[in-house]
Amino acid sequence: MKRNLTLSALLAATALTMAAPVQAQDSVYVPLLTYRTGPFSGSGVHIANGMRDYLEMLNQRDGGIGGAKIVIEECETGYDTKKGVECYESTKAKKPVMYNPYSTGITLQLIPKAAADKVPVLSMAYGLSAAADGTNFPWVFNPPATYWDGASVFIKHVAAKEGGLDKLKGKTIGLIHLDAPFGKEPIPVLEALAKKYEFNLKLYPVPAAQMQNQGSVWLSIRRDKVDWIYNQGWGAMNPTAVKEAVKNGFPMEKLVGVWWAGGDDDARAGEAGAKGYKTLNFHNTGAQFPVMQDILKHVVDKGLSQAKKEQVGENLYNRGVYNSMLIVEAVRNAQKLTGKKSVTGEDVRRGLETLNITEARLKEMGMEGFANPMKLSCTDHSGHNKVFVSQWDGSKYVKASDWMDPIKDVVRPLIEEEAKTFVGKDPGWPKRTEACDKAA
Amino acid sequence: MFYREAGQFKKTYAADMAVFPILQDRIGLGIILFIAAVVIPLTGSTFFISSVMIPFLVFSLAAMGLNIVTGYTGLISLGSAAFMGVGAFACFKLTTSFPNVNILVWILASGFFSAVIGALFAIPSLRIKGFYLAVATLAAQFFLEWCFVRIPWLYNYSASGAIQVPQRTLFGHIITGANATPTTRYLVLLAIVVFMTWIASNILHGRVGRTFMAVRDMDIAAELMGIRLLPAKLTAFALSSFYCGVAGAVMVTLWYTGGEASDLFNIRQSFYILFMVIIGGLGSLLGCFLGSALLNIVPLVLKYGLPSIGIAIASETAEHINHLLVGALIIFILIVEPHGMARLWQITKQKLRTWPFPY
Amino acid sequence: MKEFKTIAPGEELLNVENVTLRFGGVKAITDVSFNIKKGEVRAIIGPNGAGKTSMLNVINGFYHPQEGRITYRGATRSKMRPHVAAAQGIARTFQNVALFKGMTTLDNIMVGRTLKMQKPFFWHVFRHGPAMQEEIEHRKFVEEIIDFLEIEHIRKTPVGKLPYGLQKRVELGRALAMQPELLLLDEPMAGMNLEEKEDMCRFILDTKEQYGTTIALIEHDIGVVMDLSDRVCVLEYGLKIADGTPEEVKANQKVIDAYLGVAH
Amino acid sequence: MLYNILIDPFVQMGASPDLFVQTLWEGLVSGVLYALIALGFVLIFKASGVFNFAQGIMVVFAGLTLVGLHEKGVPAWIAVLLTLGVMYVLAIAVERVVLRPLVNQPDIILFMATFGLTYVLIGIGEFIFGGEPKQMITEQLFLPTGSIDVNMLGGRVTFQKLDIAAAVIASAMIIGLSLFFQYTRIGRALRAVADSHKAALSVGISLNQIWAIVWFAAGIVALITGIMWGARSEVSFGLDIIALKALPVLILGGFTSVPGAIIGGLIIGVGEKMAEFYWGPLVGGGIENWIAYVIALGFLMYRPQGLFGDKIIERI
Repeated sequence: MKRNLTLSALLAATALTMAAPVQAQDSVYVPLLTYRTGPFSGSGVHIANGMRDYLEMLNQRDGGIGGAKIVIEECETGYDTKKGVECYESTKAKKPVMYNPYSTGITLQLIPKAAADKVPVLSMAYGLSAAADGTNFPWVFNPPATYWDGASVFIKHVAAKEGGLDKLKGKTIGLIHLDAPFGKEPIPVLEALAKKYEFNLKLYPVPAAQMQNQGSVWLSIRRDKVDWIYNQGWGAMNPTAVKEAVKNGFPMEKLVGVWWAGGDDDARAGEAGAKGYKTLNFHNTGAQFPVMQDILKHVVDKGLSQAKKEQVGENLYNRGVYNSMLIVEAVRNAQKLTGKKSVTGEDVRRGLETLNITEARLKEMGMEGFANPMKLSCTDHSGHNKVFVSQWDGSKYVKASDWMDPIKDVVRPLIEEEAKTFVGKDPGWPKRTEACDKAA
Repeated sequence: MFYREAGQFKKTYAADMAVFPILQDRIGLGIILFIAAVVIPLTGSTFFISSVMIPFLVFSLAAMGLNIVTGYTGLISLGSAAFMGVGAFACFKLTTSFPNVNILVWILASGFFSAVIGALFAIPSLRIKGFYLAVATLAAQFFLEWCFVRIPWLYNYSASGAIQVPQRTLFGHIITGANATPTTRYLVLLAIVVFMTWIASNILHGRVGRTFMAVRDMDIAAELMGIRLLPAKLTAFALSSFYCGVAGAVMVTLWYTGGEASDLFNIRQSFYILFMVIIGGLGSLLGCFLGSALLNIVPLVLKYGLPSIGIAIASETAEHINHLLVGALIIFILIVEPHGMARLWQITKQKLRTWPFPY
Repeated sequence: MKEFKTIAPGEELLNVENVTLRFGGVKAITDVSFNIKKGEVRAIIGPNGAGKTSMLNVINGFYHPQEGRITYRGATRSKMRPHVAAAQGIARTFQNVALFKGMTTLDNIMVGRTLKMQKPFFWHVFRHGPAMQEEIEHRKFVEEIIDFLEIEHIRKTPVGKLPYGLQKRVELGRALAMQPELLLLDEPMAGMNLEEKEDMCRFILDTKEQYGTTIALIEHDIGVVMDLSDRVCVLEYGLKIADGTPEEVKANQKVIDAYLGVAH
Repeated sequence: MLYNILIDPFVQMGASPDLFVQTLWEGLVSGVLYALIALGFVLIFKASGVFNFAQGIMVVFAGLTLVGLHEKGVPAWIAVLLTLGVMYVLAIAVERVVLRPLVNQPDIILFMATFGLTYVLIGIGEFIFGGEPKQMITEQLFLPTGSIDVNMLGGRVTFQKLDIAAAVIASAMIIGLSLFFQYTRIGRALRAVADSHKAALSVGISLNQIWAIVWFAAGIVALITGIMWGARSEVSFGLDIIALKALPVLILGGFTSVPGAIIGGLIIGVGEKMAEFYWGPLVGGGIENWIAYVIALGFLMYRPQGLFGDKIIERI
């Protein structure tokens, strides 16, 4: 047991030294909880690269955000909740401006912790859908749209292709999902919509251990004569799903993935048969945008990135870039609100609540056509912004629909109701005391 | 030189049967408890307490559970994480259904639910042995894991299946939920672990413990001594699951505050606990702590320790090395001393007794 | 199950009638009958593979014979679980030492007391009150046995580390701790040197005298058997070929043939 | 309720026989793959009494090495040969570093050592080739792709050419292995070792050499399994959990029986697909994850030594 103690002492010492402030003058510390290992690393690597490269590009090109250098620190989570929380605990002493947990499990952990520690959590289009309710979750943000928005847009897309919302009646729509909180997110909204538009909803859960063994699930889909499939999958589940769909002769243009089921590798797995596979999206793919060119110029070509050149512009890489853009804009907004350069987590929370990215601002950032304008508010932490459908053309994703609004009148009441039940039973849940800023 | 028992005479059987018959050991234990209960809460950083000490204690408790059945009774179980899950969900359900009862009561009570489920899955253990039994416990693991996802009643019908442990207090201090400070949670956890360890040590040093070990070492001979195998094995599984269940309960209440609970109790967690037991020492309570300490600390040192002393290492590389190291460590320990670090410690102690003149 | 009676010295303690034991097609014991009287030392001898150990296994319920009856302390049964046999006072040692290798000598012998320790689990949780009293009480008894077998010095040594001769002794101690009515010894002297054998003989005789235990014994050393036992039963190929006092058996032609290996 | 459990599934089977055949085929194919993993277990267990938990990860490791080498620009066939080389080195290393120092330890210790081996292999694999999943180089290995649609029983049944190839290769390998054991000197030595270590030693068989050989054989099986699994989905460390399915297969088949592994694999494969497809919807699906273990467990209660295992006679 003595050995045990020396080890703990050593570790205590390390932990203490780490807790010492590393923050130099005029910098913002952005910890990135990423995963380049583990069963989901196939998707995680690209996102991590995109996030990192955009921030690095700003450091290289502009010297940071508004004069404050961005201190980037990646912390490996392996998509593992325990490690994610460790990352949080080990970095929170360095005054981070926000957290990007990049896993539903970690997000759920950080939601109560972040409120207590006064750091905002940006779970960009993932995490707890109910967290879009800013009244109950003042410290959590899930822009530009929640999973529930995504599912509703999928239904709108189906309606558009079938010839109207009234044509949904009697159709069979399936949800193939990872059997975990992430995968189960869209169920309530799909159930509500199924009731409203009178289509049949069939659920096909895929346990995490069976992600690569989906044979019987797809047989069931065939048996149930499912017309459309919505895929809420992640990691190894997606390429397998695409392969199985091809194998079972399911029409690819009727298989629509949530935005996370839109990895280039996911579709590539289906080879030629995967052509036509669809995925929701809230940003465009490709490296033709000025912002991407800047990343290539300032980061990738200088050998500062872990990404290969041809990966820049792939869907998940661009996802990372989009995520970092939100971070940066929130920080910039906070700088504007407070007049400080080194903003704190509390400032950035205000920055997020007043976030308003206009067409003009997108153009300024070199993101015209890459993303759509978006806006958040104190009550609405998601924005329920427009998304569109991308389609795999055999080598890349292309835009295959207009930007579509979610069915907000169904989604929003559900969110508020769920937010209440989620926090309702806990006497210790922090009540919102934060004031609401006017848009900057 | 200082570790001598010469001159310490035991005048009663009770003194001879004490868990720590040697004075120096008792002093050492006192010092360790003092450090754990006073020094660490006063000086440890939040990171150290919440990411090192709390996981360490939770896993020590879980390892203790597994060690009872695998180390002491010789039945391999690969389902310990699932039994933790039973405890966790039981605790969550109990405290949300009966919010007025003290959470500590529910934490201990949830162990009983886990014990019942554990005993249920142990019924085949009379007919099947060894590796066959290990596979049978996998059935428990996967089936229970499925239940945690598939039975919405367990997570109070929340849409995503996530749970949120509400705030509860003890003597006016908030001990669960987001507003509980890591130090409070740590101290409550420490008290539970110390208490549970004391109980385990009592049970294992008496008739029940001897029964377990007899079954482990030679079950046929044990039966001919009058030990009924099925009740003995069921008791072992139930007791083991009780410990795992409590570990699961403290895991969700005092460590995590909820979240994607089903994800916490997967098969990898079961393996992880098994490694702790192997590395720490099969059939040793001290081993549970040593194994848990090592497996919790190695990854942290690799990930945070090395960079802080200037060795740059990409976090994913640290993760890869961690796998490699844990694996190598298991093989190494098994080759050097199949009974783990606890036995190494005992040997050291034995040497210390006669040091510096071993002959 | 019938009542088990108390048997007076010299009366029949155990009666085996026409027992047959088969493993698949192989007959290990064929139609064997014999009895054991209270207070005697009964030897079972025979060449290797004669079914001696199987016979002991049948007696303490580890194997269940396909045919035949066994009457022990006045109760007849064809099947008895080993732990029931143990509870009714049948203890044994094993041909290949079957000690609990990971435990100390003391703990091994304490296991022998398990049946006599009946305080509820609850008290063991705290290791106080009745549980502790019970532990101390039995510890005293075990110390007596340790004293009797002269193994005080290895009291806290894990038995796996002990030499063979001592292991045999500890095993005897563990059986004695059960305070058995009937003690089955399976080759207690196998692999011992002369001195160890003499010690062991002394312990067996002392056991008989001090505790009044009935002993059934398998042994290859004919000299020892003839010296120790009151009656001898001889098995060959699962059949009983002779039964009687040592002198009678010694004179039996079949026994001589079996041991000298005359062609049939 | 009873109708749903006892009758309705069979009505469904009768109503759409094409789906029934398809399910059966799916079950058989996954059964073959389970059997392949189980085969690796059996080889090692027979010859050394080691319950090799690492077999599943050896499958991933072999597949990953193959794909990883190919990614680094090595032509496919050379990559196959190199991978075989790696598996050989692994076998030698395991024998030297793990088995030899642990000889004469109880089975449970060796079992746990293979747990260690599992993590070492994960670590090495990730360290060299990275942790992200990779595509199997199906075409470069001349494995067929695409499918054959057969119109039968009033519907359509799809047979993947890859699955057919998997079944053929698996059968060929099983036959090859049996011939190897039956008719070669090493095969005889292996069987001798399986019967009794001591007896084999006493007639001059080198245990160390035999162990290295069986581990290499298990490595070859792992590579083939890795290619097949990889081609069906992708090569990733997530596969190791699926590889655990080989354990119920082993329970059914007995730990020492090659035919047992095959038949056990097929029973588990078909059983779980049928259960998921016909009974899964009753409880919300996803039962495929544990049903195999429950089938095996139920079976075990009835026949503790498995389908082809020898009856256990306890001696003392």
